[in-house]
Amino acid sequence: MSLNMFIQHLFNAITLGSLYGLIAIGYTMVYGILRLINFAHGDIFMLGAYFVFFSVSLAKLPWGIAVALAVILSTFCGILVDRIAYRPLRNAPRISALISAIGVSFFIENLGLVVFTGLPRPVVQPAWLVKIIKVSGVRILPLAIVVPVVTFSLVLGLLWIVYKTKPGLAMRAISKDIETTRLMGVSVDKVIALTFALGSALAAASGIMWALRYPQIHPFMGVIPGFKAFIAAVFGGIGSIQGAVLGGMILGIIEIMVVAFFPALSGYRDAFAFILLIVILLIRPTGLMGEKLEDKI
Amino acid sequence: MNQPKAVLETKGLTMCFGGLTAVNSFNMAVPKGSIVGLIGPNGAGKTTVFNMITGFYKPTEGNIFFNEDNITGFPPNKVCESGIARTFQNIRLFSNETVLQNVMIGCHVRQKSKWWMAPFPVPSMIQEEKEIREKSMKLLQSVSLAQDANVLSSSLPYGAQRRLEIARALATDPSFLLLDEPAAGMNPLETVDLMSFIRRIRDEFNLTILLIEHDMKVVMGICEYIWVLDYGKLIAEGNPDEIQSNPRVIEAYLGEEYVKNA
Amino acid sequence: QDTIRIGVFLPLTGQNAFGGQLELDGVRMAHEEVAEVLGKKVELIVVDNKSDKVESANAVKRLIEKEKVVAIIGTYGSSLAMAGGEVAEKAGIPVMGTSCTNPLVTQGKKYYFRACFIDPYQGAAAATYAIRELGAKKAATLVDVSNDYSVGLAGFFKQSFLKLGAEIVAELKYNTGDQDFTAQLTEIISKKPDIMFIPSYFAEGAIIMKQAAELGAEFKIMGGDAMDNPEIVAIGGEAVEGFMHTTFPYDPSMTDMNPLAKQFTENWKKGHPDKDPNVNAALGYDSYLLVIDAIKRAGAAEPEAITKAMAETKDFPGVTGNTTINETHDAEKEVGIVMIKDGKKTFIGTVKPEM
Amino acid sequence: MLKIEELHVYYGGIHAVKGISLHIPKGKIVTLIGANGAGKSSTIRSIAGLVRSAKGKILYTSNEGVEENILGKTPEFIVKKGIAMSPEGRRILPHLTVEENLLLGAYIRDDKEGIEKDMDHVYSLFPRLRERAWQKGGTLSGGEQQMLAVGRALMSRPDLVMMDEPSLGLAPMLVKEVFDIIREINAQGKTVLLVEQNAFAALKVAHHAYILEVGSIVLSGPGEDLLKNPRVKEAYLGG
Amino acid sequence: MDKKTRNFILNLCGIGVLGLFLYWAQGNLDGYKIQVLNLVAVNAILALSLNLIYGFTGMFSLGHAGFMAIGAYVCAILILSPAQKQALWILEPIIWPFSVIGAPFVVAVFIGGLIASFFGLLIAIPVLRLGGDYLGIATLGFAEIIRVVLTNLTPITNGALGIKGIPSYANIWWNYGWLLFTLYFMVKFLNSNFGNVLKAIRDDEIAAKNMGIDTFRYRVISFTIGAFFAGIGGALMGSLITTIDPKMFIFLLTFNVLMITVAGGLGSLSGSILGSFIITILLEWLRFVENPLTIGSFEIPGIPGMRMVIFSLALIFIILFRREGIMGMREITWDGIFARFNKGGKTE
Ligand SMILES: Nc1ncnc2c1ncn2[C@@H]1O[C@H](COP(=O)(O)OP(=O)(O)OP(=O)(O)O)[C@@H](O)[C@H]1O
Ligand SMILES: Nc1ncnc2c1ncn2[C@@H]1O[C@H](COP(=O)(O)OP(=O)(O)OP(=O)(O)O)[C@@H](O)[C@H]1O
Ligand SMILES: [Mg+2]
Ligand SMILES: [Mg+2]
Repeated sequence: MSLNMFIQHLFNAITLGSLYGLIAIGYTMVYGILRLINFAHGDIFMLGAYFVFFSVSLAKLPWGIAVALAVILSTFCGILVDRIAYRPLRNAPRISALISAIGVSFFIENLGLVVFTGLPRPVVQPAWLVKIIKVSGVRILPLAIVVPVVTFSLVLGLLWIVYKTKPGLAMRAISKDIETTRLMGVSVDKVIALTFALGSALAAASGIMWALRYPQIHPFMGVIPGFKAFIAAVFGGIGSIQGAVLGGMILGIIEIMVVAFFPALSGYRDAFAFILLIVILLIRPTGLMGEKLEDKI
Repeated sequence: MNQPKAVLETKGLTMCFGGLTAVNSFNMAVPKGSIVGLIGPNGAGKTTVFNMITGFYKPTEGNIFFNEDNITGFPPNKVCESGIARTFQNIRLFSNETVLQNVMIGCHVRQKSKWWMAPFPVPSMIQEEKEIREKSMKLLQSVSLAQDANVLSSSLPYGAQRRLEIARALATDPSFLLLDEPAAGMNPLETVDLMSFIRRIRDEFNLTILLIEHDMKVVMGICEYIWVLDYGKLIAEGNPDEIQSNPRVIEAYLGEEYVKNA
Repeated sequence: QDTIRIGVFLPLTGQNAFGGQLELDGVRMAHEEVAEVLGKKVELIVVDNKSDKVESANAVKRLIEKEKVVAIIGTYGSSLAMAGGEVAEKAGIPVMGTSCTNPLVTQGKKYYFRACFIDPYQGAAAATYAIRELGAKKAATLVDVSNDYSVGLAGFFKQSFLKLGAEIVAELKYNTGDQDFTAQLTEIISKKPDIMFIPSYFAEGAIIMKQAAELGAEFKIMGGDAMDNPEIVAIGGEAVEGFMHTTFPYDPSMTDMNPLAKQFTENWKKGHPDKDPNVNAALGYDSYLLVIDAIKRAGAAEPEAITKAMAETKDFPGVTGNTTINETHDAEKEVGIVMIKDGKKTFIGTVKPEM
Repeated sequence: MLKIEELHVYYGGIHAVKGISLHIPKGKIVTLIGANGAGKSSTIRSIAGLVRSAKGKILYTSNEGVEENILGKTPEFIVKKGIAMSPEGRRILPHLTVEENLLLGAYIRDDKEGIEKDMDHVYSLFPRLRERAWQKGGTLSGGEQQMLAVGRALMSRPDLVMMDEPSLGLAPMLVKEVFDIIREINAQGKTVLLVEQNAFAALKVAHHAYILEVGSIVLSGPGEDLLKNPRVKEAYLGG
Repeated sequence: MDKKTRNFILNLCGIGVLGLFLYWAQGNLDGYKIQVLNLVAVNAILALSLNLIYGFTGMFSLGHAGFMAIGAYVCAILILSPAQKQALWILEPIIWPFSVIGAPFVVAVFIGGLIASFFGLLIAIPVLRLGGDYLGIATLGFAEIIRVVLTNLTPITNGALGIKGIPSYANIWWNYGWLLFTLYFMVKFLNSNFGNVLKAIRDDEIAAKNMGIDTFRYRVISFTIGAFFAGIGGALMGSLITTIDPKMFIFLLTFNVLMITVAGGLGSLSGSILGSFIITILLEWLRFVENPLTIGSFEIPGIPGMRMVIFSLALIFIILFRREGIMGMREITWDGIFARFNKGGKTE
């Protein structure tokens, strides 16, 4: 493989990886706090993409406003989902909330199908984002630079919120013991709503980025990226924000490099990712950066 | 020394957590058939010693001998098989199971039937299961919980839960029993009952008992020999009288007040 | 009985919903135009198979047992057709497949027919066209390994391409749902093929072409009938310019349309002002008419009779050309080639595959 | 400061608290004594807003002198009114450090300096905690966790502090210290509601005591009086 | 008559009644309804097997689709005739010995289960050291690996084309026969002290270890048995639907089983059966919402997607109002029924 080709692959990998990472942080946020695999995340992701599509293609709004609007609407949807489907189950077994999450996910997807129809829709890309830059034989999309930059700045922002602010402290407390956290005067429902708001805003942001990179949207577009990003989050140690991004990156790199180095095995690409996942978990049972917490006996 | 042979002996037992040495070169030898105590201030490393003996922690250094076998680093289930049972500082019952089932689970370690026999009508297994049930009921009677055999263990009051935990430990046919703060959360009256209960099971089941306790009435009342830990180090050992008058123990653990009241 | 009940099972939800919905539109349109046969009203019973095989078998079972239909139309997606076909076969109810192009669908079946040609035929047509008309000597394929249609068509393309003396230089794979094909494409580009064959669905196909363009691919790209969808240009933009695919001989851009096709196109535009017709709609339309034709010739709304009549279908004029059902129950039709020119689908002719 | 009238608590079919009434005057230490399962924790938890199935009235008079029924209010509302609690079983947040646990206790407050001062105060009460400030709560020993639970309850600067068995699992020296602390915070003007198994020590510090048996109050009176009561002596002080 | 004999007789009666019902159903219900009844049985087997792993032993496993796939493929390859196999593998011929091996249906199903359990064992040994959700993800990953391998291993599995025309031996008698077998096994196993041991591991693994239980060993056993029955369920499912392909076994299939198990009640065998009955029938019954509706002279066209919208709402409802599932951890037992009956009698 020529060096140029390798660099080309590397760029492809970083773009894909940071997209996975971006989706993964949303999973990790909610999981870190509620220990809930929020299956609806991939669907909010889809909604975000649709909202932008409608505002840009149909309502002809400028991009900036469309994105802001889409993020706000998706955030609202996320809070609504929490209010209706998760909040009543705060004291229930965790699996009940998980089933509710699966239900919500089915609901949004199929409602999407009813409302948007199953037809894939094209997304218009702003020209400057897709204008190829050629650097000595390597072809780079501006988007391939924008995505990682956005991902990393969001990570920094989130880390700040979670580790340096009071609601962040409350979030971390809630993840282990809701009742006690309440006893400390924390309005748990508000903090959780905030978590969902953040998570959904992230989902919408990643949905929009995704649609810009792969400009075709349909009601089930969130399922596979969501699934993979969740795996990436586990990879990195679910609950850890840095871990999610790291996991996303690794997943992106594996997906691209497996094909690059073993083109004959491209059909087995997903298997490689999962084998690596299992191996990593066997070596580090809580993922790469997940915190290990033993019960004191 | 003319002591009876030690059933349990630790030699240079050490446990480090990161930079913290929770237990430091701890030696003890527990004579067979005795009731002995391990005391010390909070965080001294008592529970950690229990966790090492029962295989939940692997000692950083040192060895544990049980009936002269080196059991250091055995997994908990092997330790139990060899005849050591314990209770926990925070009660750990099988909360979705009935009181009787909790005890029956304790019997499993001595069960001879194999799991794959379960679907078939193997007479030896049917017989054994019947015996387990009877043995468990008997144990429940001896801790006066027989009338609650079929209620969920989590709905028992606190004191009863403690007794159930002991019954469950006894179901594994131990020769050595470790009790971690058995009197915690009991009022003085209940504590008195507990003391006679501990003596009774020692005699009835031929046990050696090592207990951790902060209630000095219990410790001084039933322990024949006591070890005192502070910051992971053994600072004193001896019989209750010696311990009560040991100035280091008073300074580190009992406090002047205690001596005044005693 | 005063009505004739015809069942329709199509993927109206799930992954294949876009194709199923278009076909249903076609079926409905035909039903509106020809609502009676043998003097009785025709009643359509539509069941969704949710792009899921279990559901597909259920759907057919339900149509037969509960709705007591005499004939069935469907479906988009060969694996769905196979699952449903087993059931219909056992019950002895004739089925007219819309766009299930895998040979296995009708293989060994007495009651399954289809209004479309089959993949070996189509694959051979693509290979023939690539070599004879485009002068290709080296081809690469990019296949959805988890999709039976894609794997099948690619396999037949490869067989014919090799048979005609050309070379396959790269065979890359992806999985349904993948959106990033950059690694595969970078690899293919490095092998410098003359043409890349992508037997994918149109949305994925458009994305593949877009990424290929971004990566500077210079080869020509060809696809199969599943690429036939008006949205392909909207999604792919400039990247799909020059793309060619095989299809059934119908496209709204055809210049020499047969009268039926012309009429179909006009009527469609009346009924669906916001959607262009495509070949799936046309196949849905034709399938319905083929069933009605068989009933008419059978002279009775009776499954065995209809089956017999279906098998004898010869030169039935349809939107997608004249249809003859051969002994393997496939429609013998010409294979059309469509090219994207100036952002428009343009029908550029037909091929006769060299098998 | 707090008046409970006819409080009932049910858990499914179990009637755990059967219409008790009690009074906690401002600035006093009141203790609740009773055997296992008598309903002490249930009472305290009802005040804190943690029991959903409670009936009756819990009237709280805040410092501003407004009386209000706080039964059925959320725990966070009640904390903001000035009631804090150190719960049974400690309930330390295992993955937060000791310091973060304390900060969480001060969640409703915004005065940074005040918080820091109170934190120092807690550390001076329990020097052991200062040594462990960066350790995760979950790895503390039982007694260390108990200290943290008590310290955390003080961090919200409550007017009424409720403690459920604060001496549980503490070394004898510390037990004494905890009761000293209770006296001390009471001297600072805080009202204390104390649930204890160590009836002797509790009755000694308490201004007023209630004895609870299977969900009902059977006896009440000043702590010193009850200490001498033969019935109490027999049942709770071990003869 | 003591309780034991009474229950034994009642159980026999119960089986008799079921037999009569199935006999009646076969003669009087249409094929569609029978298909639904068959699905109920197969789903119940799957739910029971997942319940053993998750509900009774507390291992969050999402590998069911993988085990089902193994069972289904093994069984299908065994019951297809060599000639059929030759005709089916159109892209690449099927390789020896798979091209010629064959077995009668019962044996094929059983072998399907055995091979699934073999893979279960294989994956269990490394992976069951993980806990909680990590275990779930690892097993999910394992199932996906199985699927990818099935997709790519064309000479054995026919790749994406799948296997069609599987002989539909899985009639109502076989399906319910296997269901009874599964149920019998589970009841016997879980009611023995070994059942208690599994539940102990679920409730508190540390305490279980302390009771001398080799928790790892029992987790492996439970997981392997669960995989066995999942394989059986998959094998029956394949023969019931008559076509299989790798795509059928995506993770959503596992979610389906999980949904049934949780909605029925984790840790309740009767819950699993009830759950499978309710969810399977609900899913089928809801088809009506997508049929066009005629009210008077109005025709409301069916809205595609509506069925799953309503289904998901129903699912959320069930879980919101019965958060521990329909049965929770309770079981329907003869003793329970009699107790209720007597109580009812007394109050009157
Ligand atoms: N898993 C662990 N990780 C880190 N530190 C630990 C761990 N377990 C215990 N420790 C520390 O080791 C020391 C000894 O703890 P241990 O539980 O043995 O105390 P103890 O003597 O039982 O005290 P108490 O009487 O309060 O229960 C404590 O300071 C505790 O914080
Ligand atoms: N969550 C619950 N569910 C069911 N029953 C409960 C629950 N909490 C408490 N109970 C029951 O209510 C009764 C009173 O319990 P409570 O915890 O208030 O007693 P307590 O006086 O604090 O006892 P202890 O000294 O053991 O702490 C007991 O019988 C107990 O079993
Ligand atoms: Mg301890
Ligand atoms: Mg209490």
